[in-house]
Amino acid sequence: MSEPVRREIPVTALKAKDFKTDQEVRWCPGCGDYAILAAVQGFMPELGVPKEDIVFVSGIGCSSRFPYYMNTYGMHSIHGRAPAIATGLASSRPDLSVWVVTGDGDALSIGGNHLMHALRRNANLKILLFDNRIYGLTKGQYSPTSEVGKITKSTPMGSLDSPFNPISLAIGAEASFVARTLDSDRKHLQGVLRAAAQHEGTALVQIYQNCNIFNDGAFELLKDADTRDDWTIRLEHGQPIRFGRDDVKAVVRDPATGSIRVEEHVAADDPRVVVHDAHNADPAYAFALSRLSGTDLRYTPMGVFRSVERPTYDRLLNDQLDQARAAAEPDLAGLLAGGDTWTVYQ
Amino acid sequence: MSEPVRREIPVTALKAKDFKTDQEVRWCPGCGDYAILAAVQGFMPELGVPKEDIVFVSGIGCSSRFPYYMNTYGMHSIHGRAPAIATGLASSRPDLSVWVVTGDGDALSIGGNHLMHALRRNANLKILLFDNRIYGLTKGQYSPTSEVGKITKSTPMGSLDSPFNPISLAIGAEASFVARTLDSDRKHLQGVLRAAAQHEGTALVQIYQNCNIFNDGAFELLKDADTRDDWTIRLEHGQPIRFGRDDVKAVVRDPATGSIRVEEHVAADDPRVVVHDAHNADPAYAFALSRLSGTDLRYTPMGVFRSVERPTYDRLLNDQLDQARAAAEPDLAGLLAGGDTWTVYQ
Amino acid sequence: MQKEVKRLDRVVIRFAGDSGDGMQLTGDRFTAETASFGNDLSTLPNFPAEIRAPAGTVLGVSSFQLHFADHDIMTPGDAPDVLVAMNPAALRANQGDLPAGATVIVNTDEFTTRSVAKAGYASNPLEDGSLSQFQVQAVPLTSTTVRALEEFDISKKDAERAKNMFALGLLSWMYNRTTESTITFLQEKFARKPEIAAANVAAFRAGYNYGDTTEAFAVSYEIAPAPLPAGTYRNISGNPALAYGLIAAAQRAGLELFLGAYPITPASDILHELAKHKRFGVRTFQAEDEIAGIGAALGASFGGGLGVTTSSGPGIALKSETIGLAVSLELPLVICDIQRGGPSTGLPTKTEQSDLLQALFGRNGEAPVPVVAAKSPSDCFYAAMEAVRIAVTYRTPVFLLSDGYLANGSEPWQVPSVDSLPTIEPGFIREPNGPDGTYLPYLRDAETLARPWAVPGTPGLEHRIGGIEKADRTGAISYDPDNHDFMVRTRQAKVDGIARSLPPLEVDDPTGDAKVLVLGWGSTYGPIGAACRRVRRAGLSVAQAHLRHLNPFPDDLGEILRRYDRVVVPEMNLGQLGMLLRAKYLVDVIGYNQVRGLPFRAAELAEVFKGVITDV
Amino acid sequence: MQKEVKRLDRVVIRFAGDSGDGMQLTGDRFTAETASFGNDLSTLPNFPAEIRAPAGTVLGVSSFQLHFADHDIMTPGDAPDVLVAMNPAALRANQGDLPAGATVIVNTDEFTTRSVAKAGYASNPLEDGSLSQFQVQAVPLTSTTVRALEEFDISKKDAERAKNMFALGLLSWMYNRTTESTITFLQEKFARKPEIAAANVAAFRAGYNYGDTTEAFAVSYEIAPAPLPAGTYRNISGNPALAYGLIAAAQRAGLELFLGAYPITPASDILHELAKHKRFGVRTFQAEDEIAGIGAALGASFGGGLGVTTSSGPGIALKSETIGLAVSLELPLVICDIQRGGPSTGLPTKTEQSDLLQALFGRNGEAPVPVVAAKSPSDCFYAAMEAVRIAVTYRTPVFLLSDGYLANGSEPWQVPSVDSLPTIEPGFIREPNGPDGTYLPYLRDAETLARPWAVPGTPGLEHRIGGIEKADRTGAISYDPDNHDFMVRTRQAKVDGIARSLPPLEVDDPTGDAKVLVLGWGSTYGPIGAACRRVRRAGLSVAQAHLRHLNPFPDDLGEILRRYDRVVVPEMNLGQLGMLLRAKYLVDVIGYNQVRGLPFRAAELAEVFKGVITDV
Ligand SMILES: Cc1ncc(C[n+]2csc(CCOP(=O)(O)OP(=O)(O)O)c2C)c(N)n1
Ligand SMILES: Cc1ncc(C[n+]2csc(CCOP(=O)(O)OP(=O)(O)O)c2C)c(N)n1
Ligand code: SF4
Ligand code: SF4
Ligand SMILES: [Mg+2]
Ligand SMILES: [Mg+2]
Repeated sequence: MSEPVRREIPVTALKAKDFKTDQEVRWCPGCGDYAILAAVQGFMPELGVPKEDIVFVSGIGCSSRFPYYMNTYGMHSIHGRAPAIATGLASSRPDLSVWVVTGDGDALSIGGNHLMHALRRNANLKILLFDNRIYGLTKGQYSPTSEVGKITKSTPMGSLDSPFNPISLAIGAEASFVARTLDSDRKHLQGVLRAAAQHEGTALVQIYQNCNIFNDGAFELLKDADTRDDWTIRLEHGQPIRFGRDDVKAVVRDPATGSIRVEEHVAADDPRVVVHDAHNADPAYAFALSRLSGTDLRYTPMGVFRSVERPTYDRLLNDQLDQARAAAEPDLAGLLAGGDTWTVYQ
Repeated sequence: MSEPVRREIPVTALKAKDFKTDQEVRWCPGCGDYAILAAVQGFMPELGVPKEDIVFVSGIGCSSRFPYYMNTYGMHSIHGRAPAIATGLASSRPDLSVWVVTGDGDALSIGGNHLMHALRRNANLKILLFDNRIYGLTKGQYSPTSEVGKITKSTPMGSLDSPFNPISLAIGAEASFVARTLDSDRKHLQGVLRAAAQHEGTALVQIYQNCNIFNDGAFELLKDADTRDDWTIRLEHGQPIRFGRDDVKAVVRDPATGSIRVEEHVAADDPRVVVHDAHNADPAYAFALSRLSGTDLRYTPMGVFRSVERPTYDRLLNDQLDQARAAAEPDLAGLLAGGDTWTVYQ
Repeated sequence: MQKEVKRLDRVVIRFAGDSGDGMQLTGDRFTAETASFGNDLSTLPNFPAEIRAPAGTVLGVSSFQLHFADHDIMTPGDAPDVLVAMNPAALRANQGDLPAGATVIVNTDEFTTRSVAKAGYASNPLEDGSLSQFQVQAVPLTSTTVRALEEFDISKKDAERAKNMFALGLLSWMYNRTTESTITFLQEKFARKPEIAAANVAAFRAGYNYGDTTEAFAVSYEIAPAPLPAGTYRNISGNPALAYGLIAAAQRAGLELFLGAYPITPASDILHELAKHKRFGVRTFQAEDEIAGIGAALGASFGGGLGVTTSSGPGIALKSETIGLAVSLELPLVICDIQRGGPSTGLPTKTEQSDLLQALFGRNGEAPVPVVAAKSPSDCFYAAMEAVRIAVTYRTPVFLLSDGYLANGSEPWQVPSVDSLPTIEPGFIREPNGPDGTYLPYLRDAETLARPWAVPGTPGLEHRIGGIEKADRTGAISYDPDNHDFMVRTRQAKVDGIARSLPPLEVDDPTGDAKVLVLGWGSTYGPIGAACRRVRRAGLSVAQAHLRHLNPFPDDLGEILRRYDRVVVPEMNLGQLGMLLRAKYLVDVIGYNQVRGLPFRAAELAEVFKGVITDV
Repeated sequence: MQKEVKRLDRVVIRFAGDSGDGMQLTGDRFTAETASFGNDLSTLPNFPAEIRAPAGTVLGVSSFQLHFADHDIMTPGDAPDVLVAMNPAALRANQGDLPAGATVIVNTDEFTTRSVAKAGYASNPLEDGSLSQFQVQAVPLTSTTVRALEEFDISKKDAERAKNMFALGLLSWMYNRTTESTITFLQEKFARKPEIAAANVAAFRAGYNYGDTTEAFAVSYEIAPAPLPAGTYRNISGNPALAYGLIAAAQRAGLELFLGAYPITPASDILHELAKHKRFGVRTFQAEDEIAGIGAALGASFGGGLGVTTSSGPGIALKSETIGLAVSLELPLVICDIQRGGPSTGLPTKTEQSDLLQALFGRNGEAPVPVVAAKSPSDCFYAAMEAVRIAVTYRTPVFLLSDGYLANGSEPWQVPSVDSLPTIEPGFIREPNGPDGTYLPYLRDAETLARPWAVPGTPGLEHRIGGIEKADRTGAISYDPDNHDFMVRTRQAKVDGIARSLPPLEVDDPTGDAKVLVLGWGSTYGPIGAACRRVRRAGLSVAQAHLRHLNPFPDDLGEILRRYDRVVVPEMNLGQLGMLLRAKYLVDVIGYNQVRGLPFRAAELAEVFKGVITDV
C-alpha cells in the first residue's frame, strides 16, 4: 500500500471552490443536479477531510457524472456497480472517505442487488441516490420509482409495475442509516449530508431531484411554497413529529392498532403524537414512517428516518487482519514450505 | 402461440406419484429437500391444474435440482436468474401455473435483484426459497442468511456481514404475499403452499431447510420436540397470536410505543395480544412481525405474514394487449406502410 | 424576380446547431420532403452524448446530414456541399469537414463576441477571412424569424425557436422541395397549441419567401427524382426497420413476440417502437437489467413465444452467461446488438463494428451462436426476419448485429407486400416422439439437427431442460465424457449446417476481370459500395461482396476469396472479420481499419482500393 | 513369511469408492507417503457433481488416481495398473479404463446381490468370469476392518468407515511406503476423538499386516526414489499453488492483495485458501455475485491494492462488462478463470480449455487483455506471479487461465526460496507529471505504454477516471474521432508490447531434426510431454513447445511455427488456440481436439503424433 506524503495546508482552509474541477458541467440547464452539486461542494469543507482522502464513485446516468465535477479522487464506473466498487475501495482503504453517487435506475434497477448488499454489509460508504423517478440519460424511460401508469417512451400505455419505496427497501435490507432530502432545499440537504457523514457505516440518502427535461415538476408538491408545508413531514430526532402551517398536523399512533398515520388538527398536547426516534433499534418504526407517503408525495417524511450503530464491514475486516497478524508475523517462506515437505539431497 | 390439445383425464384423478419423474433423486441422504419434494408432490393434485400446465423453474444450487424431480414442465436454469426467466414465461403465458424453486444463495445473493423486482412487479409466480443458510452445492460457504460470525471455508475467522431477514426484505420490496414454513412440518408446509397457490400475484415462501452436511441442525430449535413449541409463533389470520405450551406466550403490542414483542405468561384476555391480520393493507404490520425473530430463531413466526391483493403484472400486461387489439386489428401491411409514403410508378 | 434554376445530380446538406435548436427535426422534415419528391437519399444524424450539452459550445452541437440524388446512392455523403450553421459552435464543429467551395449558410444573429468566444474562436470567422474558400450566405435567421412572427401571440422564446423552420423554408426553396407535407406535419405536431403551429408554418413560409425574394439567393437547384423501381416507398431508419422485421417475422411464424430489454443507447428505440405494437401480440418488458431482459425473453421462448432481447455492447456483455444457457437449452432467441463505440461505456452515441468477436465468442465453453448482420437502415428489416428464421428453424439463439449508424441513419425503403415475405414454421411438437409414448426433447431433426419444441400446456410432453450437459436424445443430465464430446460437436454441427440453407454469396464484379475483392459486413456496405463505384468510374475493376452471415459463413466464401489476388476487408474495428477469415481460409486478407466512431468516407475508401488495385 | 519384493519403475493406482468412502483422503495420504518417499508423482481426483450422490450407484463413485515413479513423470497416468474398488459401483465405473492384466483389489463384503444390481450389473462380476483378464484380489475389507476394531469403543458405523484406512494400509505394504506420516496425520486429524484416531490407526496397521501375512499377497513392490534436483519439496495442487503465487507476488510488489470472489466450482478453493492468510494483508471478500466480486477488486486496485478475482466460466461471463471497464481504466487486476466443462453450467466438476476465446474476446469493443496460462499444478504458482507482474507493470487486467484438472491434480513442487522470486515494482506516482503542477493520468511510460498509478490519499494528484473514452494524456472525456482511434490503437499496442518483455519460447527438440512441432497451452502440458517421450522412445523425432502467454504471443512464435513441416495443436476444446495461430500466422496447424471433460491420455496423443510424423 502506498504511504502518500501528507499535504501541509490545513484542511480547514478548504473552500467550496476547492472542490470544483475544470470540467464544464454538462447537465441540462435547470437540472436539479446542479443544486445538489453546489450543496455537496459547499458541504465538503465541513467534512474536515483533505481532498485527496475523498473519493466519489458513481455508476452511469446523468447523476453519475457527478465525480467529474468534484476535485477529489473519482471514478465514473459502469451502470449499477458503484456500490460494489466502492465496497472494495472502502474496505481496503478505511482511511478514505468514500461517497457513492447514483440514480434511481442505477441504484434500484440494474444495481439493486449491490445496493441491498452494501446496506446489510455496512461498509463505510455514503450513498447519494439522486431520485428523479425517470431514466434521464437514456432519454426518459420509466424507472423503478416511477408512479404506476407512467406514460413514457417505453410504456406508451402506462407503466404496470408498482414502484419501490427506496426507504422501505433499504430498511428491509438492514440499513443502518436512511434519510431523504430534496435537491432544492440546500440547508436540509446539507444537514442530511452532515448526519450521513457522521454515521459510521453505509448511509443511504435519497435525494428527490427534478429532471426538468423528462419528468419536470415531479416533486413540485414538496417545493411549491403553496403546498410544501402541507405535505412535508420534517423528521427531527427527539422532536414530536408535527408539521403543516402552524404545526397543526402530526404523525400520531393509533393506540388500538399501533399503526401510525397523519392527522390534521392535532392538539398541542395530544399524547398520540409520535416523537421521532431515529436511533430506535427496532427498524419497524422507521419502516412504518416510510409508509406514510405513497408516490403521490402526500405526507412525505424528510430527514433521517433511521440512524443506528452497527459494526462496519471495513472495520471488522481490518480487525481480522490485525488479529491474524497479532497471532503470527507473515512468513512467506514458511507459507510456501508449509505442510508436509521432504528434502532431496544431491 | 401453440394451442395444445387439452388432455381428457380429469385433473382430480392426479396423485402425488404422478408428479414423480424417473430421475434418481440426488440430494444427500437426510437432506431437508427430500421432505419438501414429498410435500410439494403431495400438494400438487390439490392445485387442480393439469400437469402439463405447471412449470417449475429453478436457478442453481442443491435446491435448484428440484424441477428434475417434478413430472411437469421444468427448467433448471442458471444461478440466480429463475425469477427473471419465470417472469417472462408467466407474463406471456398467464394460463400456466409457474413455480420458482431457489435457495438462499440463489435468491438472495446473486439473484437478489431479480427477486426484489419480481416481488414489486407481482407477476403470478410462486417462489419457494429453500433457506438452509448455507451454500450447499458449492460445499459450504456462508450465505446471505448465515448468522454473523459463521465459520465456513470462506470465512475461517467468522463471517462479518449481517444477514438478510428474507421476510423483511420481501416486505420492503412491496411483496404482496410472504410466508415462512419448515421442511419437516409437512402439514404446515402444505398449508402455506395452498395459501400461496390461491394468491394471485408473486408469492414468496421461505422454507427453512436443513442441510445436514454443511449446516446440520440449523433449525433444530424449531424442530426439536423439546423446544419447538416454545419458540415457534404460529400465525393464523384472524387469530390472536398466542403460542408456547398452553398458549401462555403471546405477541403483544405496547400501547405506548406501538411496537410489538413477545411476552410470556400473558393472560387469556389481555387486550394487548395482537390478532393476526395477514390482509392488513399497511405492510408495517407484517414488517414488525418479521422482526420478532433474529438469526437465533428465538420466537420465529411461521405462516403467512402478509397476503394482500394487488393487480398482477401478467394480467395488466395482457389487458394492455387486449385493449390495443380492441382499438384496432393488427394490420401488418398497414404497419409497414405507415407514416409518410410515396409511390414510384413505372 | 425570376431566378435561375440549376440542375444538379446530387447534394449533401448538413444542418448543424445547438442541441436545443431542433436540428434533428429540421433534418427529418427536409428528408421527408425529399423522399416524397422522389429522390434517393441517405441520412446521418449526429448528436452529443449529453441530453442537453451546454448551449453554445462545440460539445453541444447536434447535426443532421442528408445526401439526396437523382440516382441511387449508398451513403449520407462524405462531406457536405451545404452547411447550415445555426451558431458559431455549429460552424466551428463542422467547418473542418467542408470541401473548398462549399456553401455555408450562417445565422449571423448568433455571432456575438461572446458566442464566438464560447465556440472557441479567437476572432469572428465571418470577419477574419477564414471562410474565404467557402461561399458564405450570411442570414440573420433569428431576428428575421422573430420579425416575421411579430403579429403572433407567442413568447419571444417561442418565436426564436421557430428559426429552424425558417431555415428549413429557405432550404426548401433552394432545392425546390414540396412544402405541403411540412405544413401538415407542423399543424399535427402542434395540434394542441394552434398559435405555435401557425407561427411555425409562418416561419417556414417566411424562409421560403426569403429565398425567393432576397437577392443574395440568386440560384435555386433542381435534383430530379431518382428512377427507383416502381412501388410504395417510405423513409426508414434502422431501429424501426429492425422492429418491424421482428414483428413481421413473428406474424409470419404465427408466434407472439416477447421483448425483454433494458434501455441503452443506441438500442432503446427498438424497445420504444415495439412497445407501440401490442395489438400484434407484442409484449415488451422493460426489465430491471439486461440479464433479466434476456432471461425473461428465454422464459417466453420456453413458453412458445418468440423471445427477443435488444441492447448494445455493455449490455450484451452482461447477457453472456444467459446466452450460454440458451445455447444449451436450444431454444429460439434473437439477441440484437446495436453496436456503439467501445470498450466499456466508450462512445455511446457513436457507431462501431467492434462487437463481432464478442458475439461469436463472448461466453464460456464451446457455445456457437449464429450471427447475422444488417447492411443498411432498411436492410435491418430483412436481417431481422432472417435472424428469426434461423432462431426458430434451428432452435438456437441468434445474434443480429446492427450499429449506431444504421440505427439512426435513414434511407428510402420500398415497402414489401406482406405476401411476399417468407413464412416461418415453428413446428411445435404435439405428440410423443420416443419409445412407449415418451418424449425425447433432444431427438434431432435429421436435416437441421434442431431439437423439437414442446410447449408447456401440451399434455404428455412434460420434460425438464437445463444448463448442465444433457444426454443425447433424452436430455437427461449426463456427465459421460463421450456424450459431452458428441453434444459439443453436435451443437457446432447444427450451427455450421445453417450454411446449407444460405444462398450463394453475391459478388458484384461487373467487368468480371477484377483482381481485387472488397469484402465487408454490416453498415460499411454503403461506403464500400460508393467507393467501388468511384473506383470503377476511374476505370479500374474491383469486385465487391458483403456478408449477411458472419456465422456460419456461406459455403462458397472460401472459394470466392481464393479467386482474387487480393482481398480487402474494411472494418470499423481493428480487424475482427479479417481475423476470422484468415483463420478459416488461411487467406492473407488486407484489413483497412478505422475506429473513429464514424462511418467510412467513400472517397477515402476509394483511394485505399485504388492503391491495392494498382499494387497488384 | 519372507515375501518377494519386485522393482518397478512406475505404477498407477486408482482408489475408487462411494462418495462417502473417503477415497480422496485415502488418495491424499498415499500421495503424501509417496511424496515423502521421494518418488515423482502426479495425481488426478475425480468426483461427482453431487455433494453426496446416491450411495452404491455408479453416479456416486468418487475416485483418486496416483501415478508415481522412480523418474520424472508428467501425468497421472492414462490407465491404472491397480484399481482398488470399494464396492460394485466403483468397479463398474472404472473397469472400462483398466488394461488387461491390471490388478483389481475388491472389497468383497460389498458385493451383495442388491449392491451388485444397484451398480447396474446383471450378475456378480466376481463370479461370472467377466474379470478374467485381470488379477483379482478379493479382500473382505469391511468385515476384516470391523473385526480388527472389535476392541474399540466405537460405533459399528465408525468401524466400517475405517475400511479406507485398512485399504491404505494394505497398499502401503504392497508398495513399501513409509507409514509414520499417516499415523501422525490420523492422530492430528482426530485429535478431539482419540478413540476414533486409535481405531483408524489400528485399521491402517491391520491393512498393512494383512498384506504382510496373507498368502494371497505374495509380492510387494519397490519403486525407487526419483532423482529430482536437490531441494525441499512438497506436494501441491493447482488451486493452493495459484493462491500462493498471488500472495508471493503481492508480497514481492509490496501490495496488499484484495480478492473479490463468488464461490464456484472448481475455483472456490482459491477463495478458501486466501481466506486463511489475512496476516499477509490479504483481504478476501465473498461478494453477492461475480460482478460485485470483480467490481470490489477493481475498487481495491483503484485504492492501490492488488485486485484479484477468481471464478470459472459462467462467472467469468458475468464479469465481462467490468473487465471492459478495467481495460478502459487501465488499472491492475488479475482475473483467474479455473476452466470447467461448458457451455453454460456444463460439467462443473470436469476439466476443459474452452474459455480461451472468451478470455480474449468476451466483452464489447476493442478491449485487449493479456492472457497467461498455467501448465501444471505447481506451475500455477509461477503463472500467478507472471500475471501479477504484467497487471502491475502494464496497468491492465490480466487473465490467468487454469482448469479443473490443474486445480485438483497435484504433483511435487520444489519450494522456491523467497529471495529467488522476482520483485515487482508498482511505481506509484507521487508528484504531478504535467505542466503547472497538474496530473496527467493518461500520460504513458514510453517503454511499456503504462499509465501512472496515483492512489487516493496522494495530495495533488486528485483525478477522475471512467469508462467513457478518454483524451490522451489528460484522461478527460473525449468524443473526438481521432483521439478514439488513437486510444484504441494505443491500448492494443500496450498489450502487444508485453511481448517485448517475454523470453524466447523454449522448444524442446532434443534431436534437432524434428519435422513436426507439437504446440500446446495450459494443462495439456503433461500429457503432451509424456506423449512426446513415447514418440521419441519409439525412435521418432518430435519437437514440443508450450505457451505460457496466449496474448500477446511471444515474438518468435511465428518464426518457430514456420520452421516445422507440420504443427499439431492438441486442445481440450474445438480448436481455439488453433484458430488464433491460423489467423495470426497463416499456418495450417493441425488441431487434435477432445472435449470429454478429461485430460488427454498420453498414449492416445502419442499415436496421433506418430501418425502425423509418419505422414510428413
Ligand atoms: C449495462 C448498461 N445498461 C444500460 C445502460 C444505459 N443507461 C445509462 S444510464 C441509464 C439509466 C439512467 O437512469 P438513472 O440511474 O435514474 O440516472 P439519471 O440519468 O436519471 O440521473 C441507462 C439505462 C448502460 N450505460 N449500461
Ligand atoms: C454464475 C454462477 N456463479 C456461481 C455458481 C456456483 N454456485 C452454484 S450453487 C451456488 C450457491 C448455492 O447456494 P444456495 O442457493 O443457497 O443453494 P443450496 O445449494 O444451499 O440449496 C453457487 C455459488 C454458479 N453455478 N454459477
Ligand atoms: S435529462 Fe434530466 S436528469 Fe439528465 S441532465 Fe437533463 S434534466 Fe438533469
Ligand atoms: S449439501 Fe446440504 S443442501 Fe445440498 S443436498 Fe446435501 S444436505 Fe442437501
Ligand atoms: Mg433517474
Ligand atoms: Mg442454501
